[in-house]
Amino acid sequence: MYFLDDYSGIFVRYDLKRERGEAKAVAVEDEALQQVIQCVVDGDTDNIGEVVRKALETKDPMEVINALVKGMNEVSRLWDEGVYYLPQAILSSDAMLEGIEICEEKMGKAMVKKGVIITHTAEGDIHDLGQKIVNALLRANGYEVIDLGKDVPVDEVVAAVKQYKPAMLTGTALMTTTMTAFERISKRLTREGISLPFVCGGGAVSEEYVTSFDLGIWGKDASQAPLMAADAVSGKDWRQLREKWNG
Amino acid sequence: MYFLDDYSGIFVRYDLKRERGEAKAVAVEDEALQQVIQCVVDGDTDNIGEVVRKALETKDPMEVINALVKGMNEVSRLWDEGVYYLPQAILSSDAMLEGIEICEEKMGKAMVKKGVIITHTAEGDIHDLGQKIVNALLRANGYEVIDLGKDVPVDEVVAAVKQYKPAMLTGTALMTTTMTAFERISKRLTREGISLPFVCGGGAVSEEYVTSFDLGIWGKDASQAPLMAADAVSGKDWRQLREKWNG
Amino acid sequence: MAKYTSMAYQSADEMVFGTAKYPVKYGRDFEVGGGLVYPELVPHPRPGSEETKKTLVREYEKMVNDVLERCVQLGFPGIQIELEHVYQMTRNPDWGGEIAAATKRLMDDYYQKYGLKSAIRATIADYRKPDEENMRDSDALKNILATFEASAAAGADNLSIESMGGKEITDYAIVRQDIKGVLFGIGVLGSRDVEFLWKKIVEIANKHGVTPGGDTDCSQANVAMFMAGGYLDKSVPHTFAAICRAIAAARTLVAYEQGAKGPTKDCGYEDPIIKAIAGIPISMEGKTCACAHSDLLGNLVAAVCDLWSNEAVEYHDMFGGTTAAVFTEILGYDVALMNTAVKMGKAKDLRDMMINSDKYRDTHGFILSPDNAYEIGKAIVSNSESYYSRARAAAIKAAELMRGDSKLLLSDFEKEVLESTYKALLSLPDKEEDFIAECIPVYQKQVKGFKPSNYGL
Amino acid sequence: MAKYTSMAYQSADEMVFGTAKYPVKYGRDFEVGGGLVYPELVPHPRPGSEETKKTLVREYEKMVNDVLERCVQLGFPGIQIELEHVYQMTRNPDWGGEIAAATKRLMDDYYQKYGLKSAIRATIADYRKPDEENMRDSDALKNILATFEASAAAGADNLSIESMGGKEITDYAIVRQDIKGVLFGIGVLGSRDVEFLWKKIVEIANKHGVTPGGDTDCSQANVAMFMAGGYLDKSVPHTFAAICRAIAAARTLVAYEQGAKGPTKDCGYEDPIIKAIAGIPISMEGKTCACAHSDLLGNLVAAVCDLWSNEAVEYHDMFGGTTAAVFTEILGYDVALMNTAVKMGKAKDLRDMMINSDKYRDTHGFILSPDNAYEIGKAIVSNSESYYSRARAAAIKAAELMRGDSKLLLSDFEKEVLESTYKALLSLPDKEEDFIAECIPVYQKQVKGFKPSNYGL
Ligand SMILES: [Zn+2]
Ligand SMILES: [Zn+2]
Ligand SMILES: [Zn+2]
Repeated sequence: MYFLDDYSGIFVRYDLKRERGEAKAVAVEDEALQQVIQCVVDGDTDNIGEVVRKALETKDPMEVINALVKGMNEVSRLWDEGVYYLPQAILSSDAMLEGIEICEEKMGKAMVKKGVIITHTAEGDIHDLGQKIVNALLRANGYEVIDLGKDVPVDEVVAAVKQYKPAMLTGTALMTTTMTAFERISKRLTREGISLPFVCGGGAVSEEYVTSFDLGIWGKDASQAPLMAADAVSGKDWRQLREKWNG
Repeated sequence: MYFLDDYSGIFVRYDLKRERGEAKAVAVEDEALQQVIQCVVDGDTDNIGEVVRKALETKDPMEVINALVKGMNEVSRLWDEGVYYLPQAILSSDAMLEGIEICEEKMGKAMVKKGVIITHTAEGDIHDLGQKIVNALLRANGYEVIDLGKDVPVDEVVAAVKQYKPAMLTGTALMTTTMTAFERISKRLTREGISLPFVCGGGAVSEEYVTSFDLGIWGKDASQAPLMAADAVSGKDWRQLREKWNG
Repeated sequence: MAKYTSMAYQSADEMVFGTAKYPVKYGRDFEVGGGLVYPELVPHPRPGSEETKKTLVREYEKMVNDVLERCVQLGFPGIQIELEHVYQMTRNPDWGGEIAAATKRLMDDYYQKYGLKSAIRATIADYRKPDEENMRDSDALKNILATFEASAAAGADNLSIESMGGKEITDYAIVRQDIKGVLFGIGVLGSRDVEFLWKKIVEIANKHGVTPGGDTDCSQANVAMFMAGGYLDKSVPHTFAAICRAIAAARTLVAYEQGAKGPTKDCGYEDPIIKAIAGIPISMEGKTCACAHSDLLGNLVAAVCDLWSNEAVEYHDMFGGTTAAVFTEILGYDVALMNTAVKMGKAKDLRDMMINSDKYRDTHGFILSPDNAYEIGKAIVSNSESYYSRARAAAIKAAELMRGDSKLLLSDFEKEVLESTYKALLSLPDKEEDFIAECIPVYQKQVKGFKPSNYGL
Repeated sequence: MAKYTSMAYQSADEMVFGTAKYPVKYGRDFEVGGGLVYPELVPHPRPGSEETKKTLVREYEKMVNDVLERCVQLGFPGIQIELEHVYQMTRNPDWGGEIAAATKRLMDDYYQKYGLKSAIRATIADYRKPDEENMRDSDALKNILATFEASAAAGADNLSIESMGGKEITDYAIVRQDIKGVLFGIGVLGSRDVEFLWKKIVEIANKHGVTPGGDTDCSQANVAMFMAGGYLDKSVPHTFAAICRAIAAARTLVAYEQGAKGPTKDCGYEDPIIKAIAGIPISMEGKTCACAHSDLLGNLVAAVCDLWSNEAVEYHDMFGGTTAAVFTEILGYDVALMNTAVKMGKAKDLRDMMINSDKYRDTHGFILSPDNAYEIGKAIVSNSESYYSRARAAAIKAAELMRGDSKLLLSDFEKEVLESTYKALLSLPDKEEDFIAECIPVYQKQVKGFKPSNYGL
């Protein structure tokens, strides 16, 4: 077996040239809150419980929640800039959600969410990793997620939309022969006079397909989900979302 | 440069194994008509005029025409069976049509055609070889062809259909960005309440596209044109043609 | 269970495309690994065609005919077609059976008329839900086995599957860069599930006199690889994904220990390691599966293949014919080039070109370069005390190879991930029982629906 | 006009992919024929996108971006994109210009950000109608020249065309197996029209400091080849189509005699002959252009290429991304394999594998195998008295090569066609003026609209 020493002309390692943002710490006055932020930025699920409980000894739950959110915002920035990758964001989200749960217990009620989003994986499809990532990112960004799970019949999706009246619905599918359920959902909703952004993505789901039926917006990447949710909650309709995110 | 002697495992010359039909002569009693048939079978455009004129000395023009048609039928069989290729069929068609013209002169009127077919090449498209082959094969099979030529505007096609009331319309296109004219033609005709088989084919024209609009039947190959025309003339509508020839 | 404890090949250099230690013969005069490479074409039905059995069978008939016709048009000596089941084909065993039968009819026809060699792989869909049902006794499992039976009876020559055991854990672990979870999900749970399933598949294959083909860690290692993506992606670190792949080799190997004979499944990128250990013929996919997904080892992955695949292409029209025909053509010429090299006595030259094209392009190509794949194989067979021990050894070896070759350039971030993953691997217990005891409570807490009993634990 | 009278290479064996006697540099750090092969990707807009300038420019922006992004994702060093004009882009010179400008903007961006090398070929649509209008003075011609100007001004690096001169005759002749007509249409009329057009194109290129690229006999020799099709087709005999190709070489050569510098157009299958004579870099298409059309020389045609192309792929989604990205990936790896062979000092080994894959698969591969292509080139330069004499010599040489190699197997029918065509070629007059005098009345009678004045006759 013969190995070259010089690979020029065969490939270029563009990935090494990539600019990389810097991990700046978010500084706050309070030591306890600083630790909360740090735990979220580090995705430190082992210690988040302890530092949140410690902070709650002196701080109002909403103050602690704000610190958690501040940490998560920092993580989003680091991910955007390529300092962090998805796993760092997911771990931070785990940490943050655990912290919020503790705060909510202390408050005796759930914090106010930005809006309700329903997510599901198509009927016949048992690959729900994409949906799980979407769930994590939406929750990390303050949305209430109704998770219908995987292999969800069309009827069930339509019923859930009627029941929860979400700002946005998402569907994930790996296979094209299961994604046809999305079009059926769209038709059922439209027939019942319901109009909301229905973001579809995953595996074999293509922009051409999703934009061929009403309500459909193609989601290229899980990381778009919170931004799309923000648009939906702000009152943009599905046509406006499609105009912005597709084409 | 290094050349192998043995190509087994790399490719198999399936074309050499192909069965080949045999060129049987069609025998008729009359010597003069036999020569007419032979000229058509041979695609002999140099001598067809002479032998047809000779036959007309003793035969009725319709008898000669029947001999010409008999020769062409033999050619179709030979092409089907792989003895002949397209050029042989085209040359025979040239010979036959030249012969018919002479007979028609003698009769003082045109022979009765099986039906009228309009052909055209799409607007913006100057590649009309496919159409020319279709024309030749349709004429060789006894159809009257209204040849609108190439780069034909939608309006002109629609107007011609209204004027000539053909049994079938064909459209040829090499480019997908010109074939979109076919859909516009279909819409215009449908809106005016005209229904006829509209066979579209050539270069980039796909079955998926053609069967996506009303009237459209996808033509895979020029050699199908006479058979489709026969169906259209026999009264089959576009849905029946599509059912038979596509899918 | 009996485990491989030695390598099928004396050295990596002995391995080359087209030839396997243990060739497989089946189908219509079709031999895999016997000296020549054949294409394996995987057509995928259009959305909507799954509506009824009739429409789906019709769709397959058209696709299969396009593939076979293109082979004859261009003089390709033979082809394998994979019927990679969409959900509906396995959910309804008679659908899968009827499609296999229709495919066989067409293949018989082309074989008689032209002598075109051919074979059918039926890849049954594993649609068990690890976190919702009993993996070892569910309706899904019953249908899966019934569809294996129906396919074998109807004419499938090779029975394969992309099994899902452990996916509930790896789905959780991959996106958290949790190497312990990956090792548990793929290395332990995956291996145990492969063992469970393949005992049954081999039994069915033997009963019908067809060939038990192979498995692939598609649902886990490919998830890591696809998410890792290209140079610009920032989902899963590439060094981490490469280590997941090494672990997958130890898992997929179990199918062959249970009696599968290959050719392996195309999307098992771990297969060069499998071939080095087990000597069975392998199907691979690389540049010509760009229709299905992108990868950073488009040429290298062909270096020791026996079948060369497009992975999956949805049936549509292109200018040059249907996608099924188009990708048959590209694969067929790729393969013709390899077979020409064989005939010229230059197969190893071409193999080395393929390797050098991608060995240092990225981590996956690096660890699957035959020399490194061979080393990982050795780590596996030398640590055969348990599924866990060999999976961990494969992971450690992959990490060490990446750490030890200065020609493999890594960004600072990738280096950090590699170092932390390596350290985590070293810190894990040596014994499988200790590892399992440590993992069960952790993942029962973290992964909703995880049931150790699904894996006999 | 001055004609080539000698070969650029001493022997066929001197020729290999990636290197041309006279490399061309342009674009963003892009060199063709300088030692490495690059991919040339040709994206085709979806039907409907041609509706307005805005929608078409947007379509191109998306396609071009997908191509460039995929290159960076996978580490491809550079790429050429061909803007192969749909009718509307040439009909409206500002459309073509604006699309070139948009492409350049994106390429500049990727070059700055990542150092990705790149170049633009603008291929203007020749939509003159030889049988309906004045080929040397029509609105179509004016638009064509204006679009060359607009493209050059906007950033096209290479100006190319698929010119149509003589097509009215060859359309008639090819489907009648009339070799005299083909020789007249391609060899005489085609050559004269190329001369006429390329004087003007070279002038425009020089004025803007861009490179006059090349022409191709797509509209004639490719019609014969595509109609000849595969082993099962029975439209145009394969031996006849191969002879048409040899004639096309004598015709396309005229562009380089007028000052075109290459790289040639991808669909000019006659280009290996051109390279042997003129030493300019060539773009070729083979197996990876199956998306556009099928051919029987998928590997061989890469043997001496300098750019490697997909010919045309309509923009759609596949599982692995858009078709533009998918075919960039396949081409990119094909090219990586070639460049690896170069770096390993094994380029000629890989070249010979490509050749042996297809030399005897069919007639087109046979005559374009570099050894035979070189012989046809010699016949051309040794018979340079007239366009006619060299085209006829090329045809006779191609026929003789096919008649003289017992390894090229032919069916009885193909043999008969070859013999009758060869005889017909030998029986033609030696002098161009005699040949022209013989042809004009025949084809004026037989081909409606044929006007000798279109060709200065
Ligand atoms: Zn797979
Ligand atoms: Zn597969
Ligand atoms: Zn072309």
